[in-house]
Amino acid sequence: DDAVARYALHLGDDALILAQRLSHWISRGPELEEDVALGNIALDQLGHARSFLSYAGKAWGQTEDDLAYFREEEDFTSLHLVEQPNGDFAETMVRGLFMALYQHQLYTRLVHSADETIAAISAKALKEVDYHLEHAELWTLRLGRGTEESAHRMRRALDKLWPYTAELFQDEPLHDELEGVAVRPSTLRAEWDEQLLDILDRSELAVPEVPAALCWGRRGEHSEHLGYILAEMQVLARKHPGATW
Amino acid sequence: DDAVARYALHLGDDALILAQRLSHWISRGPELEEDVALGNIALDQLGHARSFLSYAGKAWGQTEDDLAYFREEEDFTSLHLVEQPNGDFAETMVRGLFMALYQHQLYTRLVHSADETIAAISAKALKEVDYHLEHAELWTLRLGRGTEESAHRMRRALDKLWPYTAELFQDEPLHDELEGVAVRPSTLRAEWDEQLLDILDRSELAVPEVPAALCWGRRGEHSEHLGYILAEMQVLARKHPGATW
Amino acid sequence: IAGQRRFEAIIADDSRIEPRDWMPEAYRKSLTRQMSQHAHSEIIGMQPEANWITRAPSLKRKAILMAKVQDEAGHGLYLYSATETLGTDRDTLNNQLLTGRAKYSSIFNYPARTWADMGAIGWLVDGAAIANQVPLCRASYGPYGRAMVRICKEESFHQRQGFEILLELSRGTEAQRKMAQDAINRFYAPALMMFGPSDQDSPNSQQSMAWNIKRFSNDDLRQRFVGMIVEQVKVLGLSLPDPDLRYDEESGQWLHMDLDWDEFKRVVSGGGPCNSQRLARRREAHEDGAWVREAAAAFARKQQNEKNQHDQKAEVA
Amino acid sequence: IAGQRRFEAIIADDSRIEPRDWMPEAYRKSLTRQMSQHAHSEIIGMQPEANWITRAPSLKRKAILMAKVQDEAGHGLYLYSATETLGTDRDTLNNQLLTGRAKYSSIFNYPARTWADMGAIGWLVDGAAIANQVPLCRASYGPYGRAMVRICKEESFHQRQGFEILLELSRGTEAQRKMAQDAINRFYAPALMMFGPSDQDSPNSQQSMAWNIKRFSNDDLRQRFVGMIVEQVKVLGLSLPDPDLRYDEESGQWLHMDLDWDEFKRVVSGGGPCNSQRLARRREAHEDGAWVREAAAAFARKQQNEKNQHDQKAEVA
Repeated sequence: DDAVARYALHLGDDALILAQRLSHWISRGPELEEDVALGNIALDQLGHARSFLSYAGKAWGQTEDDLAYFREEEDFTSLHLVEQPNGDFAETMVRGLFMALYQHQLYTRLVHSADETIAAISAKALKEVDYHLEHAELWTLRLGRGTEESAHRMRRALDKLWPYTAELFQDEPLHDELEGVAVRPSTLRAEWDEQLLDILDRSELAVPEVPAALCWGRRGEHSEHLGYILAEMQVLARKHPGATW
Repeated sequence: DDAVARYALHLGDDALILAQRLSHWISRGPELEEDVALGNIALDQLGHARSFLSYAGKAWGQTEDDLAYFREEEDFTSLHLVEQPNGDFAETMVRGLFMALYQHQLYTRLVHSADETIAAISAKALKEVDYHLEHAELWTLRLGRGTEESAHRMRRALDKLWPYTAELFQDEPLHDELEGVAVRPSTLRAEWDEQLLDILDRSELAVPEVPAALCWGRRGEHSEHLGYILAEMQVLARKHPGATW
Repeated sequence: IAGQRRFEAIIADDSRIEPRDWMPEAYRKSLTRQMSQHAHSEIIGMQPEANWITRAPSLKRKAILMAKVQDEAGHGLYLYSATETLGTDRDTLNNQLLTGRAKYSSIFNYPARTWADMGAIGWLVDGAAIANQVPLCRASYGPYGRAMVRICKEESFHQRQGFEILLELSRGTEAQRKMAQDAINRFYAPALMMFGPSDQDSPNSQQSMAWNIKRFSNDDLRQRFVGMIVEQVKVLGLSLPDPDLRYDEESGQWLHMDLDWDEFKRVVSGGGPCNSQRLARRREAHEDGAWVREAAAAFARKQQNEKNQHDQKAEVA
Repeated sequence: IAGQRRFEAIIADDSRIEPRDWMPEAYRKSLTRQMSQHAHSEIIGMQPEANWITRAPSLKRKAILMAKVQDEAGHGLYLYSATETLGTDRDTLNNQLLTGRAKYSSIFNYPARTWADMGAIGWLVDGAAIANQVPLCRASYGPYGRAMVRICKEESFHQRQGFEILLELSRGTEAQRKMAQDAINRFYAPALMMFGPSDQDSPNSQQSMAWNIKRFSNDDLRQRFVGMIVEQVKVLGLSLPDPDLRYDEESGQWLHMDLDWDEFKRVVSGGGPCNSQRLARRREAHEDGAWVREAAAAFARKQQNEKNQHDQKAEVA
């Protein structure tokens, strides 16, 4: 089913780009334990991406690698938020918190999707995202309440990344076609806001007062970052078209 | 002449990769005047690269763009030093100082090359490298003698980049074939050392005591950085083979 | 009073106010705002184009693009200097930009997503800027007018280069042609909005006209610009994404589609696709450069001290 | 004296020394050096491989590579813990690495230039590491031996994955095959040098053997390794870049080419292609992470204080 495949692509692209970004931390973390932790999260996200992309690809006779390596920028459907640079550790944690809360709620609902494969992948992913959320929450507490510098960096990261959160909850015509299969993003907003507020509150941080950015990653209109991400990710595979690895 | 072309390629590749690295500073400099100054240097280096690559390409029926965009990593002959990341402003200045001193001496000698084209390009380049050297020297003085932090950053940059300077002065079999046309790199070392020592002395900095790195960029054996540089530089041109722009 | 009378006479005479001349506070304030916004636009405007320098598809285009972005830094520098003659220094102006209190042209909050955007920005964005700026060469404030003369010269050069990029793409492969049309589609409406809302919705316009800063209404300038690009797009063999576009013989005007002023307001007030990124980049460059500026200042002080000591010794001797 | 006698008895019995047991200072020092070098090698060894994570040519390979590099961080962590049982804490060990006072395996100072290096590093470098480490599973110091058991298991898994990468390349396109052979050419000699100089030139070897830390001589281990890869390279249909390589029936030994020990010494003492880069990356990660570690520590203190206050209140009540 083409619509289901396109939906799986949304989920897969978010996870893939986030994994690609996070993987850069491996060997660069603030302590070895974080190299391991961020590596774990990256690996989980990559796993989810592979499942969703493989499933999407089935509808079109394509493999996960065809989709990851041989699509052009405008064919990707990732959210602007996952495309944002790692920045400092605070930025990575804020991005991680926003996404973990979002994916957690999304997968919690998708477990009941009428599409069995999506339900099954989501059930597996949910268990792992549990840990991602715990990790992000713990660091938000630590950095928000740690030192003056860490709190300052967290506030800066919140200001910088907040504009990209609105896009997470934008409904697209595709969702109309997938009643019972997909989750309407807009329906996740209230709970996301509530949980975020709770975590930020306990971390002595606040929801920043900056406007939402106009973003349409789902329609293939991406941030200026995606081109660089793909140039790097795809360079080797594209030098050897048709090769296996 | 194939040997002359290969020599022009050395000179062109150094300038091209340095230009590519420097151009990243435009819109990111510590003050607008530096956006302009680093942009100027990048533009000059790109100009030299274009002249040398065009000349090299003539021998092989290739354009400057064929050489810049469609060679593989192992066909590039750039020095490891120019491939090093920009790092902070101190690293960029130290790399700039090392290269400006080197290119200044090299072009000063190449003005008398038996190959007229190389002599002519070098004469033009020399005037511009004069300014690059002045710029690098001024900043070395400012940062070396400025604040404790700036001096610390300069020492760190010197330690980090010094290992790559030995490669600048390595003779290759190619130089044996080009008596009177090329300059034997090893013959530049003494004067380079002397001038560098003088500048560092006046900047209250010292030649670091770290060993030389084993590098063979001229033979196509590059640092781990070059692959990333080329992936970015070549991505668009390679997506549209045969296109004109 | 004498100053005021002199100011009014100069304006009536369509002659020039210079920095030392008396001027009304409102005139000074309005000009400071306009000129610094213009300077900020040049500086922020470097970013979408800098985004393609390292990926430019030919060395020639790379060199042209680098030179262009560098020119924009230069324009920013002139304009900050010109603004400083009104009594506000560059640090203050820069601070207004970094804290989000000052505005800049909203078009730079759209991403430069493909190489063709380098063409569309040059042709449409610089084109609209020139249409706005040519009349400013006669602005009543001398330093502004003179800065504009220099800037307009370089901008027309940039516009031609942008047009050339699109022309080359339009004559290229199918993919290149598509890329060019797509860039025009994305930049057309934002470029038309660069002239600002219709004059009835533009509160400062009338006063600016009275002071001989502004010479034509926003709608007039937009008209003129549309008339120009309608002709040029034919040379490209591409089209403008405007189903309503037609020349109305009766009014002698180009009629174009309604522009989405809600989006415009949203982008101006921080909600464009790239506002956060553009400001963050400026802030990071500023913060990362702090130690460099401090070192340069400390070195300059040391040198001054050494010179003073040397001079004292010379005096004693 | 009783401790000394007990230590000697344990060694004689080929049994295990545990952290609380008495041990000679030289034994402690030698083990601390060896184990921390091993830990540092795991940590620095992450870098050449991390270099290809973002560019891995298939998602499956990307996942495998990520997991591998992560395992290496895990190995580093076990080994630092094991070393800490000898009385030197991790901060001190890390500091020795960052200041260049501690060594790590010199092979990681060579660049990972192509994707095939992921195969060659897995097959040859991990292979040589395993040949070195399997006997260490029986090392007389308990925590070291036990850490080695766990590490060796994962390393064999990594080696097989490396071999698979090369196998896939060797059966692929001409370019892939060439890439694989080139990687083997570059890593062969450095891998053989991982066993260290011949035993007559290796001052610590004898004492290590006497203490039941080391079980076989450097040359013996190298022999065994060469014998193994000679067979495996046939499966790949590729070759080892060693014109002198042959089995000498008489001595029952593999004869290989002379190794360039001058280069080895140069690389060990800081002059490899990537020494500067590898250490700089570790230093930057450490410095950039300082505020994060401080914040975590400050938060932990706050939590402890809150808990103490809470407990006090509970007691009072």
